[in-house]
Amino acid sequence: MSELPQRQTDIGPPHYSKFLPPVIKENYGKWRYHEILSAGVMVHVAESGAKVWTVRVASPRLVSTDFIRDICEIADKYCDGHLRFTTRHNVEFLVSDESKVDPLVNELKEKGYMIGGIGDRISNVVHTQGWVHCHSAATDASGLVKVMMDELHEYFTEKELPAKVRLAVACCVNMCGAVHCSDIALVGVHKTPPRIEHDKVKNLCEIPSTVASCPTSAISPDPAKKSVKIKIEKCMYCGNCYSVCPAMPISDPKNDGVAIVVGGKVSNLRSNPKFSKLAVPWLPNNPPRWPEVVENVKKILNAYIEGAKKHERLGEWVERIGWEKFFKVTGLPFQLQHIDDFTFARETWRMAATFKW
Amino acid sequence: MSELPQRQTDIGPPHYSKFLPPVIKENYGKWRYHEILSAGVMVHVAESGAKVWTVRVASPRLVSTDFIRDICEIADKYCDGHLRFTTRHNVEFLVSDESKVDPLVNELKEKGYMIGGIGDRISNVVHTQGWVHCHSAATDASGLVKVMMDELHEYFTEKELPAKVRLAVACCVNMCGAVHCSDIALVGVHKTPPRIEHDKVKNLCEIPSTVASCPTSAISPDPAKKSVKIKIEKCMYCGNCYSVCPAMPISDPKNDGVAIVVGGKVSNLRSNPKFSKLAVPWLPNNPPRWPEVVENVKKILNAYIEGAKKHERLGEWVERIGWEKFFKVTGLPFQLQHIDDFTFARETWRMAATFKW
Amino acid sequence: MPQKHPTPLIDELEKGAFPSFVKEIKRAAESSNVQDNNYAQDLLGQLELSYKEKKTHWKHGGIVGVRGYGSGVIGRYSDIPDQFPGVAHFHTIRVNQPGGFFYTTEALREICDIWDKYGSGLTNMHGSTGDIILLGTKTDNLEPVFAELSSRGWDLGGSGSAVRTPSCCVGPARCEWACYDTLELTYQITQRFQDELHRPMFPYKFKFKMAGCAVDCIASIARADMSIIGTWKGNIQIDQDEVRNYAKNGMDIQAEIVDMCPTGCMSWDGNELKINDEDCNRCMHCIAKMTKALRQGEEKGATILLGSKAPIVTGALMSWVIVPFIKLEPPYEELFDLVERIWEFWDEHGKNRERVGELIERMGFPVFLKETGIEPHPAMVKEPRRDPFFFWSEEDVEK
Amino acid sequence: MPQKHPTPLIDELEKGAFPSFVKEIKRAAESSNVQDNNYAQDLLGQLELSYKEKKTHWKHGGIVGVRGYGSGVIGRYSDIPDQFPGVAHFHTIRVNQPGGFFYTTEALREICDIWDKYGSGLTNMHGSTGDIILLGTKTDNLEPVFAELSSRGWDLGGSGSAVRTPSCCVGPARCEWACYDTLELTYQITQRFQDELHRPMFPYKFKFKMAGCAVDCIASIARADMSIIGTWKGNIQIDQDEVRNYAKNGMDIQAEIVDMCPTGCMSWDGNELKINDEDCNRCMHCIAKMTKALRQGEEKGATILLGSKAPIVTGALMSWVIVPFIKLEPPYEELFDLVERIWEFWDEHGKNRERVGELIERMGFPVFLKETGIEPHPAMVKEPRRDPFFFWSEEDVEK
Ligand code: SRM
Ligand code: SRM
Ligand code: SRM
Ligand code: SRM
Ligand code: SF4
Ligand code: SF4
Ligand code: SF4
Ligand code: SF4
Ligand code: SF4
Ligand code: SF4
Ligand code: SF4
Ligand code: SF4
Repeated sequence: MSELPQRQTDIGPPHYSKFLPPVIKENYGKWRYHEILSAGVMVHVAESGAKVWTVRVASPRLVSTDFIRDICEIADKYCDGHLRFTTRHNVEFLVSDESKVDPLVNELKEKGYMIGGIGDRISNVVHTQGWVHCHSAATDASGLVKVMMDELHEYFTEKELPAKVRLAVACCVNMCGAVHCSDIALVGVHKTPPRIEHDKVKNLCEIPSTVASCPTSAISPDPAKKSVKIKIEKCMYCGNCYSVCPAMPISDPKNDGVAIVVGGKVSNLRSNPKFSKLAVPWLPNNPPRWPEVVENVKKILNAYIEGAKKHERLGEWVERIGWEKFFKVTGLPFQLQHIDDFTFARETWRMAATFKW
Repeated sequence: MSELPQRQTDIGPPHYSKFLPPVIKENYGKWRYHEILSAGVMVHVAESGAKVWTVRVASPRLVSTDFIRDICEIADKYCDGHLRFTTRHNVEFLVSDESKVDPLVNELKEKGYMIGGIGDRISNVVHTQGWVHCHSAATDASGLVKVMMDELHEYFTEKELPAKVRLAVACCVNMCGAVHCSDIALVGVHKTPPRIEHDKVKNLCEIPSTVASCPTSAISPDPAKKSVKIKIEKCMYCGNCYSVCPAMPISDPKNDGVAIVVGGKVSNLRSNPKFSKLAVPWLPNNPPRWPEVVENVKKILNAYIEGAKKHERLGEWVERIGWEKFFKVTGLPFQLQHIDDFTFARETWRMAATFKW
Repeated sequence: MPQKHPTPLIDELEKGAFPSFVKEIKRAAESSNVQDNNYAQDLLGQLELSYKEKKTHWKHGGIVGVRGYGSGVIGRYSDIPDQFPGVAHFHTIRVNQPGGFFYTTEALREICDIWDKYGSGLTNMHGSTGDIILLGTKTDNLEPVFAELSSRGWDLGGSGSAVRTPSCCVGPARCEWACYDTLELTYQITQRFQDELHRPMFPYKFKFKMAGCAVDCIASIARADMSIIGTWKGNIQIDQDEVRNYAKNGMDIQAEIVDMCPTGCMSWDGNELKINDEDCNRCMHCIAKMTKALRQGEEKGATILLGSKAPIVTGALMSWVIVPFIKLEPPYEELFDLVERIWEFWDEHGKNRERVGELIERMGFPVFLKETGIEPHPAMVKEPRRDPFFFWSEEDVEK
Repeated sequence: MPQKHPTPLIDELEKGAFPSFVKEIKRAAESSNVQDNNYAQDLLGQLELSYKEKKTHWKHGGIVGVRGYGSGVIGRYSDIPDQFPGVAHFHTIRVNQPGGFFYTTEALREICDIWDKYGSGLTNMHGSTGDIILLGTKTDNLEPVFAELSSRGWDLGGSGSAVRTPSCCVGPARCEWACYDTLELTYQITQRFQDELHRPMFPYKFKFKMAGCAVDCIASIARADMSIIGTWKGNIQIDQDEVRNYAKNGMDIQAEIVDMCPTGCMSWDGNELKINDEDCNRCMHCIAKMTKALRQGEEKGATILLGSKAPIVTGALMSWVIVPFIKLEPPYEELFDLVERIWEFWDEHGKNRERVGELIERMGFPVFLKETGIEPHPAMVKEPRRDPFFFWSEEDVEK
């Protein structure tokens, strides 16, 4: 370690200006409009007339340093050593010279990169750590992303949709992805309460904060055992106690599974941002390819494609036709679990005599 | 008391069929359509071609037996001894013979009855007991109805509105009227916490249920005094404790007043039934004619008349233009009290970047 | 009897166009029909004082009633009986109104006569739950009034933790849109639950309101623990000639009907009105505005909704759908059975002063459905839950 | 290095069209650039086991970090280290990304080189908060990695009860709709709050996300305690020729634009597009769909919203408006001042693990406004409260 350089603290990240391609620096804040040229290529035109072409490729997000070196090599060749990532983890090559666009696209294709994600399509999937890195995961995130996108990749590379469809995956209800406001999203869920490892509680957990962590007040102290106890019928398996107290593992391979939520969005276009709502409460964790999950996602997506108007996001479509119709056209069963019995109960029950048959 | 007849129990009300006018009995369930002929007259036409004319007159609801005798006399003359009341407390004369309609109308006018309330107008005001009969009243209901309707009576007798405008008055937040779902409604409110008459608590009140009655948990037992205490800063003056415990009077002549809520409806036409929302949190109790209240009601009604489309209820108009615009066009000040900090807080805060300047 | 107390403030409320309740009180105070004018006289005096002091002068509660009943009378006492002895007692009697608020003048006069004999001569026609309110008498007169009324076929309405007097819209009696017989059902419910109406034994009050269609002229969705709202299945029946008549007579069908249809399921080409009935949510707008041209679908019934109430304690509730469609024909056993299952649930779990809607909110709508044996249906929700937290049962879990 | 563990299950995830993360792990497991391939090798093995057993094999937590910082590293340990010693420790390092996620290849290679030397050779580009995630190393390597990174101008991001790494949309760098400089503000916020970012001292995490306009390409309204969303005042600028061009090129302006405008404030007669700007709520739909023809109003600024978070514990929150309009130009003192007032409120009242949005919900939005000195404004609510229960202050009451 003798050769270590002098550490610095509190310097913050490098200033972005060091990394901007020249065309962007010159036209910073002065863009005029853009045009989408294909599923993976768009051009932005500045007031000055200057143009920058963007070529977007998919990334699995969990990438090796060699992957990064590969894309750097390409960026050196076509983009004077500049590139960026998107907020959904795609890679964007920024080209200021029109003549380099086609060669870049060709080389990317040759090398097997997946070009697309621009416009009214499915873009990359915001997701989380899963079994690759998290102690809390009820399912694997990267795996679910892969199997979904393997099925849906044509909506990334070519096929157009009524509007953008944002997918997300979170491996537990902490929802480190954007699951709670996505068009279609998967979330790993439990179906059984945590187990209490009484001998470990006193070392690993603070009893009052463990008790306080439970949203349904299912947990109470168990002074005899110097531990806690759970009122099982109150537990809704959220796992928040496990976040606070490692001695309360909740994972249960037989019963952990995947829920599908739909209809969320974050943009303000047309309708307000929306929360996702529960479409399928539970599907089995069936790795490596989760066929039940993929099938249900496709069912929902296809119903949307069939039914939505141009520019209508999935949630907007459902709200137009009504949720009762959503269950009808998708054929998904409506279950007790769909009915809110928690924070938004009042808002979501049908306080009206109107609904569709 | 010797002459008292034999009492009966659990017989229920008389069967309605005893009271139906013949034309109604004959065409019961076989009406085909109706036409509104004027503000106070409509005709219903049966499948059979039979017709019944309805002439509606306003009632103060709090009426003397002599008032009832008066209308009975009229009903005898024109309606073969039949009449009905509406769900909003108007009187309806039902005429089966067209030739009697005009004479009836004329006689009613002569005698000073107010004919109207049919169609897109203001009808009678659903209201409550107030100082005339209730211990809980923060204001008087009948008085408020009277002063409002004195100003608005032309909307009962002639002038048309974009749609029906339903008014209501409740003398306290128990809201025995339909205030919580009315186009424009008044409700008596308090602004100061209850006073505790400690000496009376033990005789009049059950401590646990008094403590439990408080929605904000502001009340706790005061064992020393064998009474209760209130955390003043938590009290939102709902008066529920007083309903349960008479030793906690909350009335406060200086600070009791009237709130105006608007935009509710119960019908399912077009939009779902809606709750009323707070427009003016407090106006002074200024009997006998509450000029501040009347003025604000008119302000709101006029803005509605100005802005609404045909068939649009007040709440539908506000939702179309947005509540921020409502405050702008009415000129009502927006205050901290308008912001929900209770049950519906999440639903009502603006979780969107869109609003109007 | 000349006026006992000067009333300069409330005299102001005799002025103005709208009929005056003060004038009515004065009529009762002066009427020769009324046996004891002191009620109304002292009411005037006490009311004047309330107007002056801006506060009520009624004492809190006081349990009075008629023998064998726990409900139907609201006890009320003046807090300054020395000043106003006429209203020292001023109890109201709730008389169960006839369905649809229809009367013969004979029946009304009968009630007036009884009330003039034993009470203030003041009434509310009607209370906002629907009762005939006889406004103000003393404790000693309660039994006589009841004997007089009940012997003539009238009974008391509800109060306290009981079934409250059911009420309904005018329905089939004079309305073309009634999808079931609101008057008959109201009568049958009232009769069936006489015991529950007169003898409070619930955690809190329970109200029924019957509306013949989604127009809801009885405000059932806002003011009844159980709201029964008529509806239909099948296509809206269109008379195209009448549609064209409306257009001819000046209706802007595009703007007033088609553009206001909440589901966007209508279209109008200037000649023909089309409805995509599959998307219609039966809101009643188009039918109400074009009653000659449009009629409801042919299979009639009702939607049952549960739970509405005023805002105390945690904000108002409107009733929500628990049974999307039910045929409502005598003897209504399916409905009564449902009501009883709901009450059982409420009895078992309800806290004191907890309305059934509040209870379901506290326990969870799914729990309610499970315990009452009602199948979940998408019509019960406007949208599914947003959070990923929900319960499973033993049978859903793999061991 | 050849594969240590057979991985039949996850090998299935090398198949299919979409780029494979399993392939990436294998690359790191085999790469000669990576100094210690055991990390990735054993990750493959443990992941295969998770796929088989359907459960995670990571232990809960474990506090590790670099000297002087309380955040930036997520400690992670295998629960079966004997089987997979390469991932016995497998901590992630969060490196604060540059604004807008722009890089030079030089900078990226530098990071790769450091990571290959001290870590697994695996990364997330990027974490969902925005950091560069260096995925997996052992405790002993944390200080060296940090020394290498920081000496080259990189610093760690946030974790724990601290400011989390702020992030932003591409904004003015490559977007015509940025109403303020999202990259610069992100940089300035990050710099200003370095201490709060590296040394957790809040009740819980606090995230900033900067979106240049209401399109919100950084999902700020759903995923940031403070969401700063660009907007404007003044009329939308219309180039009618370009509007007609869109029409000519096949856009159905009525259906796609006018009918989809949420406020109904647009009209199109086939030749001219009109906007009643007074009614526009600046949703961005029309502008986004007709970027050549429509431009935002000229007075640019932002709306500040507060409070979004994931559903744990009582359901998700989206951020809501607390400042309808603020000009955002360096040195941003007004904004920083506001942030500090908010943190003071949070510090004073917040419970452990209580996000600022949850706190405001618990204490009441009005209380928050009063204590932080923000004036109430109708833009803060979608609608006013429904219940008639609300607080007054001493000064509102007559004594
Ligand atoms: C590159 C990126 C910003 C960045 O800093 O990285 C970006 C870039 C653009 N977005 Fe975005 N958006 C980006 C994430 C988002 C997000 C955030 C997210 O998905 O988590 C959203 C919100 C999604 C949501 O509502 O759930 C988003 C919702 C939009 C929309 C609104 C779509 C809608 O109808 O609701 C537009 C406007 C449009 O498509 O007409 C838009 C438009 C655009 C434009 C056209 C803006 C411009 O003029 O440059 C850019 C290219 C469009 C495209 O990709 O189709 N962008 N865009 C992000 C690309 C992510 C990706 O790899 O796919
Ligand atoms: C007589 C009465 C029923 C009864 O059993 O007594 C009644 C009778 C009719 N109502 Fe009603 N409604 C009656 C209370 C109501 C109520 C209840 C209330 O106000 O508390 C409502 C719900 C109000 C609300 O939504 O807040 C009500 C909302 C309607 C509507 C829906 C208006 C809307 O656009 O939302 C219609 C349809 C229409 O006007 O086109 C309607 C239509 C009708 C029709 C046309 C029905 C018919 O075909 O006979 C009747 C005459 C209309 C009129 O008065 O303009 N009636 N109507 C009630 C008269 C009360 C009064 O004295 O004014
Ligand atoms: C007489 C009447 C008002 C009127 O002038 O018409 C009335 C009068 C009283 N109501 Fe009511 N309520 C009356 C209809 C209502 C309605 C409307 C309805 O039934 O359609 C409501 C709103 C709907 C609901 O049930 O929620 C209503 C909601 C309340 C509440 C709040 C209940 C709740 O759960 O939120 C209370 C408070 C209580 O129960 O302690 C209450 C309590 C009272 C009491 C008994 C006062 C009390 O705290 O004990 C009032 C007696 C006043 C008096 O001295 O005469 N009253 N009350 C109505 C009954 C007349 C009738 O039988 O026809
Ligand atoms: C790495 C990352 C997921 C990813 O794969 O990208 C992540 C990973 C973890 N998150 Fe997260 N969160 C990550 C972004 C998010 C986001 C999205 C965002 O920031 O935009 C959210 C939702 C927004 C929000 O903040 O609410 C999010 C909401 C949570 C929560 C729930 C917080 C809440 O208040 O509801 C927890 C639970 C907790 O704090 O105990 C959590 C906790 C965790 C922990 C630390 C697990 C734990 O319980 O201690 C995870 C560590 C996983 C691991 O072993 O690496 N993470 N977490 C993201 C951070 C990367 C980065 O720095 O760039
Ligand atoms: S969503 Fe849950 S399991 Fe997945 S990374 Fe976040 S905390 Fe871990
Ligand atoms: S899993 Fe959630 S609901 Fe169940 S005991 Fe733990 S914290 Fe409570
Ligand atoms: S609203 Fe309040 S004051 Fe008025 S009658 Fe009902 S309980 Fe009494
Ligand atoms: S008035 Fe309401 S909030 Fe105040 S102490 Fe009584 S019950 Fe509680
Ligand atoms: S609710 Fe329907 S059926 Fe009853 S009176 Fe009103 S419109 Fe007619
Ligand atoms: S009843 Fe309502 S939803 Fe159905 S067609 Fe008529 S207006 Fe549309
Ligand atoms: S949020 Fe607005 S400014 Fe930022 S990239 Fe998206 S469209 Fe452009
Ligand atoms: S920005 Fe939105 S609200 Fe404004 S005119 Fe365009 S579409 Fe309409």
